[in-house]
Amino acid sequence: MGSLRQGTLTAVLRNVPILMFAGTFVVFGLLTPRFLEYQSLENIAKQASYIGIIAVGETVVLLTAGIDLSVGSNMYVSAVAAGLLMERFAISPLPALLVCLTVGLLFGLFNAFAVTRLHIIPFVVTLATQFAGRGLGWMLSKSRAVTFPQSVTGLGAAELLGIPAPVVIFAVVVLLAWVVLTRTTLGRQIYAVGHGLEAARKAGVDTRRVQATAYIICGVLASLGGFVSVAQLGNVNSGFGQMVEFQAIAAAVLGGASLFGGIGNVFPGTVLGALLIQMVWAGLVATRTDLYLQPLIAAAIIFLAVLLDSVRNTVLARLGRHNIRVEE
Amino acid sequence: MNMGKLLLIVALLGAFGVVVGGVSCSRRGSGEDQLTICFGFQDLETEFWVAGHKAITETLRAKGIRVLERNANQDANRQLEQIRDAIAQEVNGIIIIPQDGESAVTIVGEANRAGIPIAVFNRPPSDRSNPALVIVADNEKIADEAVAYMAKVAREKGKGRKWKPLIVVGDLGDRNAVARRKGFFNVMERNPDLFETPIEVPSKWDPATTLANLEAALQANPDVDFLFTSSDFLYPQIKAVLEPLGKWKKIDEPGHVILGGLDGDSTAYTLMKEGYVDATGVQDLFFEANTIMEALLTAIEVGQKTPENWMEDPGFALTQENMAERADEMWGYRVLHDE
Amino acid sequence: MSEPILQFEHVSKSFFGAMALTDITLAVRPGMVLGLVGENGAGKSTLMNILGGVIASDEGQIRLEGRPYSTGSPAEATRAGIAFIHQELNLFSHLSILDNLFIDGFPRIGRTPLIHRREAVRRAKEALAAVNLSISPRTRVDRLTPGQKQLVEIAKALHGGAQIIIFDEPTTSLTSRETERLFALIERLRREGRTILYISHVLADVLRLADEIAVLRDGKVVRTGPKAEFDINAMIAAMVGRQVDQLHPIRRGKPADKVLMSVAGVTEPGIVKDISFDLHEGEILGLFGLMGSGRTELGRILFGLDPFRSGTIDMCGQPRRRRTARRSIAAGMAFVTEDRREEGLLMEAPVTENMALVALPNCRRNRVPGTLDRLALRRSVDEMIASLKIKCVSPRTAAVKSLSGGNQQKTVIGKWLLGRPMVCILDEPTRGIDVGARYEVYSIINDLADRGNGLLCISSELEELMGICDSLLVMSKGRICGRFRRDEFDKERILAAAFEGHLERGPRGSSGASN
Amino acid sequence: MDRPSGDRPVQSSGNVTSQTRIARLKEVVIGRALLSDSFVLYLSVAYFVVLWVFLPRLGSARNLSNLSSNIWPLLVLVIGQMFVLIVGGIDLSQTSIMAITSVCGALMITSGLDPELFAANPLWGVFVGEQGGPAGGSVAAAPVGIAFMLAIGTLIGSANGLAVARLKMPPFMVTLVSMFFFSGLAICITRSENVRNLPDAFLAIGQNYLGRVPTARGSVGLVPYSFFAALALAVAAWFVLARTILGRWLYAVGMNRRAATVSGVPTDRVIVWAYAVSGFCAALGSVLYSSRLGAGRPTLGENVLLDIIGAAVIGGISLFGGKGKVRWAFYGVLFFVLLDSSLYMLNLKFYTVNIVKGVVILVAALLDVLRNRIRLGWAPTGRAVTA
Repeated sequence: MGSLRQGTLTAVLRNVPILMFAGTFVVFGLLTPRFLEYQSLENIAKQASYIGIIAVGETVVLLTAGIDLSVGSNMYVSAVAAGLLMERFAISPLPALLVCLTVGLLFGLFNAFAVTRLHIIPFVVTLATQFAGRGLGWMLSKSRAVTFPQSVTGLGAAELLGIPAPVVIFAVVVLLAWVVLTRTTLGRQIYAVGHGLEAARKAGVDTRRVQATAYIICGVLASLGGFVSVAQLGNVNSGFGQMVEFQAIAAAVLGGASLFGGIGNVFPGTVLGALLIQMVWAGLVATRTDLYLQPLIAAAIIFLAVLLDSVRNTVLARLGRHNIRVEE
Repeated sequence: MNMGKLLLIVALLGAFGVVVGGVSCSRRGSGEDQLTICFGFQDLETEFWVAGHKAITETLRAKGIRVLERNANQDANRQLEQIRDAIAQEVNGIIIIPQDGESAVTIVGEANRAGIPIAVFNRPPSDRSNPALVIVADNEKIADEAVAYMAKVAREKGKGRKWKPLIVVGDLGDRNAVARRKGFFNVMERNPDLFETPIEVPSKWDPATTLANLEAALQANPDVDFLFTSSDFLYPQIKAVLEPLGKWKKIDEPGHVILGGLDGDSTAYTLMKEGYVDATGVQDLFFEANTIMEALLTAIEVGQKTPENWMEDPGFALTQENMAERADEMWGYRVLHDE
Repeated sequence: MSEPILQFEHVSKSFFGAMALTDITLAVRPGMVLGLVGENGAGKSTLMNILGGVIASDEGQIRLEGRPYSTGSPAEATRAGIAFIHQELNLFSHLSILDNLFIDGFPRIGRTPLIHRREAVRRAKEALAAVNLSISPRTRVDRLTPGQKQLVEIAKALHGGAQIIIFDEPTTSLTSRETERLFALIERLRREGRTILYISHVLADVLRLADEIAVLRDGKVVRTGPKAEFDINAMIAAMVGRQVDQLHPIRRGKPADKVLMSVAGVTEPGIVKDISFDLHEGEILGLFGLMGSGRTELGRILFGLDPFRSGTIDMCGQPRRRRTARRSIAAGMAFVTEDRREEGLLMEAPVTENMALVALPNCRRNRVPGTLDRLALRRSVDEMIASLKIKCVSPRTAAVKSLSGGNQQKTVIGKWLLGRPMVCILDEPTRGIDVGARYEVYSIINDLADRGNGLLCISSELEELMGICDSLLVMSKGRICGRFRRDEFDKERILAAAFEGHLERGPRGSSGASN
Repeated sequence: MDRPSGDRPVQSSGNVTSQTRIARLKEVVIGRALLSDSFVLYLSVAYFVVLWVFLPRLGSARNLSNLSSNIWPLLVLVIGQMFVLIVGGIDLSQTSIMAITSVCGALMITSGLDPELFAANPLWGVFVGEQGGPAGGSVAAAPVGIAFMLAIGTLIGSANGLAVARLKMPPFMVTLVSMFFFSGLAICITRSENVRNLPDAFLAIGQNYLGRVPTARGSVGLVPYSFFAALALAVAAWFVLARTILGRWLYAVGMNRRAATVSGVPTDRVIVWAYAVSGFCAALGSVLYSSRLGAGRPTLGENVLLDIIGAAVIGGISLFGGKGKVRWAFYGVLFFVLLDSSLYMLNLKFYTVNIVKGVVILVAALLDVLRNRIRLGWAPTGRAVTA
């Protein structure tokens, strides 16, 4: 009887992120019925897709107990590189995408090199690459806006089986990341490294390779997210990608990832985190909330989500303590 | 003791010293008596600033003047520090695009105290307590004009029905954005019979935010038929949202959304020419740049230390009506045609 | 007599110029259990770390089946068939048993990088069956008991095809039952022809398991030989370099009648039930129980770290509600925790800093509120270091993590003593420390009691408690199931009390004490 | 068995006997300088001297005066951040605390608001009006305003601390949300307008100097008033950290929160204290920055966050808690400000400045890593050495 109630409580707590998500959706829906339509969900998913893709990469790095502050600069530089090549040499979208991803890869490689070979803490490494990357991007673009041709923006508006292309890409990235994290040795090793670097090394894990892979994945996904964003926006100006690192980290942490590594998941965690943030903003616009109040309300909702999450963890831990005794 | 690592450190330090020394040496090469002007800007987020930056630096360099560029990245304090650094380098004159009017007063004061003539571009100091050369455009007035034309079109087309207006608001931390919003609302208030309550969409001067918020707004209010953007540089995003909804139509096509913006960049010009946009508020960028540069150079030449002169860029609203005669006054037109 | 499977030849290693190992030469034959004993800092772990590829030796070499073997990394050691079961188990507690078993390489589906889940589960079940563990491989490791974790670690070693298995202090966190299971397993492994290197402070265990014993002292092998040549005293003599007569100091004092702490009916559902006892001035009260009996949890509740639902805890006649560690300290309590690393010490801070922590509020300077009387503090810390004989080259600068386990434990005790407590709760005060240091800790406990403090010693080592305590409480399943005075001490009766409840009920148990 | 374990053999340092004594002496000197915890200071000084040779203007009175006026406000912020870093947290909300205190303080003491700009303000007619704020025009305006700002900053800091300590929320998220919220609030209560007409006594703090040196182009201030504010704060911070019980508790909580709780440290209170100090320092920094710019501004300090954390980390304050000294904070700030200023002096393109800054941060961090390796004498492979 008591255990039944406890069971319900546990079930509720375990699903707090989903409930939070649904709750917010319903509240906004009650205020603006139109918000409940399929179309608005699709819009939210579409707009959250690029941040979500980057947040997936960020989650992988956070899982190794690292952090990547350079994703914003990364997406700017790689988008500029691709855009300039398209402007100058009129290359088609696919090679441009490859260029974009290559730049992201290089970014990731550099971060990985500095973290695993030079042993500099990730925060400092990626702070430095954030500065340098932004400067590099400005140097390439002369800080002008780079415009992408119709062939790219067409991709942003394209649909696959009635689902917008950005959402499809987002879903594919999430699926791949989920498979990698839960269904490959590498993925399990990423968790192990985040759980304890020294322990992982003793267990025979090539920790350098694992860490390096995480930064490279993050780098590539940042540039992919950048490209998806560009395909929707049509141009890249000099502030492109600023503050994205905070949004990505916020999405990952809202999804339950720990900044100390080893804890977190891409699905549903990070996906929900990214969608929740986007939904709050969309909801505030849809309900025509006073502009000056919007950031205040958004912050309050996110605060509530984080608070619920921490309450959940405390309560679950306490329930767990009791359960161990009962099992014996 | 690990000699290998120690040597590596020393080598690194040494190499760094050499690089820095080399860079500074090569920089020092340029003549000491050359005229030097510091150009401090707050950022280069939009086409308007990029074009202004280009116009000013290129013109000055063409005249053989050394230009020290300082990007404050939207931080008024950093801008103050940068201008002070420039003063320490004993530049001959300063041009700034200030972050806002209040910090401009302080920065101008710094230059006054050091006796260096200073010119303020596009954003005026919030009062005249410190003398400076100033060129301003009245953002509120220009926005008002552009929106007023759009309202006129609406009244003619609408035949008594009410319109549902939407404004893409800029970063509320930016005073120009606030002034443009105010200009827009002035028109709304003058025509209460014509407009419903406007929908405000925050852009934070960020295309991604604009795209997301505009999409959400149109989802909630699909019947928007009157749209004003606080800056022209957001047109690509507006198009990206309107097109799939079937609302990206030329002026004479059914379902056209009355469109207007402010800045007068090349995108806006193209779109007006193609017939998508009804009106755009234009600041005369090149006029502003040339006027201010000339005023500053004259002051330096005659040895004025704290010149004062407030000049106004009247600006105007370029509309489908006056496009034929006034398009060439639009800087976006000229950027397009110079290239 | 077969060829040695493993030979150390003139292995030396130094840290910061100090020799940790000097010219170690040792041969191990296959299918044998080698007991490796020595005090903390004697070099046992360093030697094993070299073998396990965790660190590299400076000089000398190791031969594996006669071939030179150079250690590069733990992964290489694993490939060479050497498995190292660390004292602090090297498991990822948030991951499943499955993940832990295969973390260095899962079985894959064909040539794809995807994990072949069914195959992995099958193999994991096999591996677990080999150590007689019947749990789903998908269970998360933090849900296991320490004994089960140990078995998982061994399963991992065996599954990796290890021929040489190093056990470093495997029994520290095991219950007696789990220890028995482990020993049976080691016996079986030996019969299967695997070689075991067994490091332990529990000399009786070494004597029971080992075929041969090697004693290390100060980085040198001082004595090797077959088990028959040793008894416990001989081992101790070789370890410390002199004859040691007894393991426990003689208990002279007698508890007084004055009650220092009175516990009545303390209950927290699911944890402890109806705990009542008195602790007297000058009394050493033992608290014995199996792992999971609630002994540590009771300690935490008494000290105010965890809540309890009903009952009272009186200190010196004053009942106390709203308990926190801070209030307990102010009321004169001390709590030496079971886990030094997580709850006892600031591992990165020097000895002096650690020692001062509890006593800080007592060293206020009166003139300026909140400021420290650093001189007084330093003096009392220095005195404590001297009186506890803590060996540390630079107690003001060296991080406490560089000290031996015994000195770390003395630092923890010193920290609490500086707070001048009346009641000390000591949870596993001798865990992971060597014979010499143990004796010193027992002496300190004895002295404290003689000075009129009341002590509550929580331990899973019955011999230890029988050696030092005036009376004993036995806990099982969250209740007190037996009380014994010193003249009533009887190993079998105490153990019977400890197993009470475990014997009556099935392994799954009912919902236990949850209601 | 209790030795730290690493997997690399210590490289024997070559044939020591064959080295000449001079070489050994050199090794000792370099070794000392490198291994001392004032390394960043030496690095900054060396950097300054090397550049000075090529850029004489770097050492000019005016530039030194600039440097000093740039260092102190940042130092104030970094000291505050340090308290939070010591307890193992992070405070991203410092920038928004600056913004909100700046506008609140300014609204309090302004002696006149333009009704055209402020009539839409939610506080108009209630709290502020055409004649300014409640304390506007009064003689005590400056001290009242400063006290008000410091109180608000401390309050917000404490709220952050409570959320972290009591509600057990992750510091990164708490302060990130707090950053969004209070910068939004600052913009909201001023409707984006900057607040002017501040009393002269207030402006003097950020703008005036003690002692002036004449130069070719007007005189140059020597010691800015902000120096005294920063000095007082630094001394107080040093005193708290090194001489008080609270100081010891702060380090203890940062090194091992659980062990600290068991040892009777009031962990929750200590954490709240740390965040409160951070908020207080942010407010003090806000006083200095606002008065230097002569207005209360809702966007104050929007971009200074990474400078704060960067300077702290370069100075050697650990992001993992338990490590930090006021001295180190100063070295970090010195290095950062010097770097910034010298890059402008070099007259590089604005984008090159960013690139060079990134590279220099990396090199400084790398030097720190190498130093640590030498100091420890062995290499923990696969682990990033904490700065």
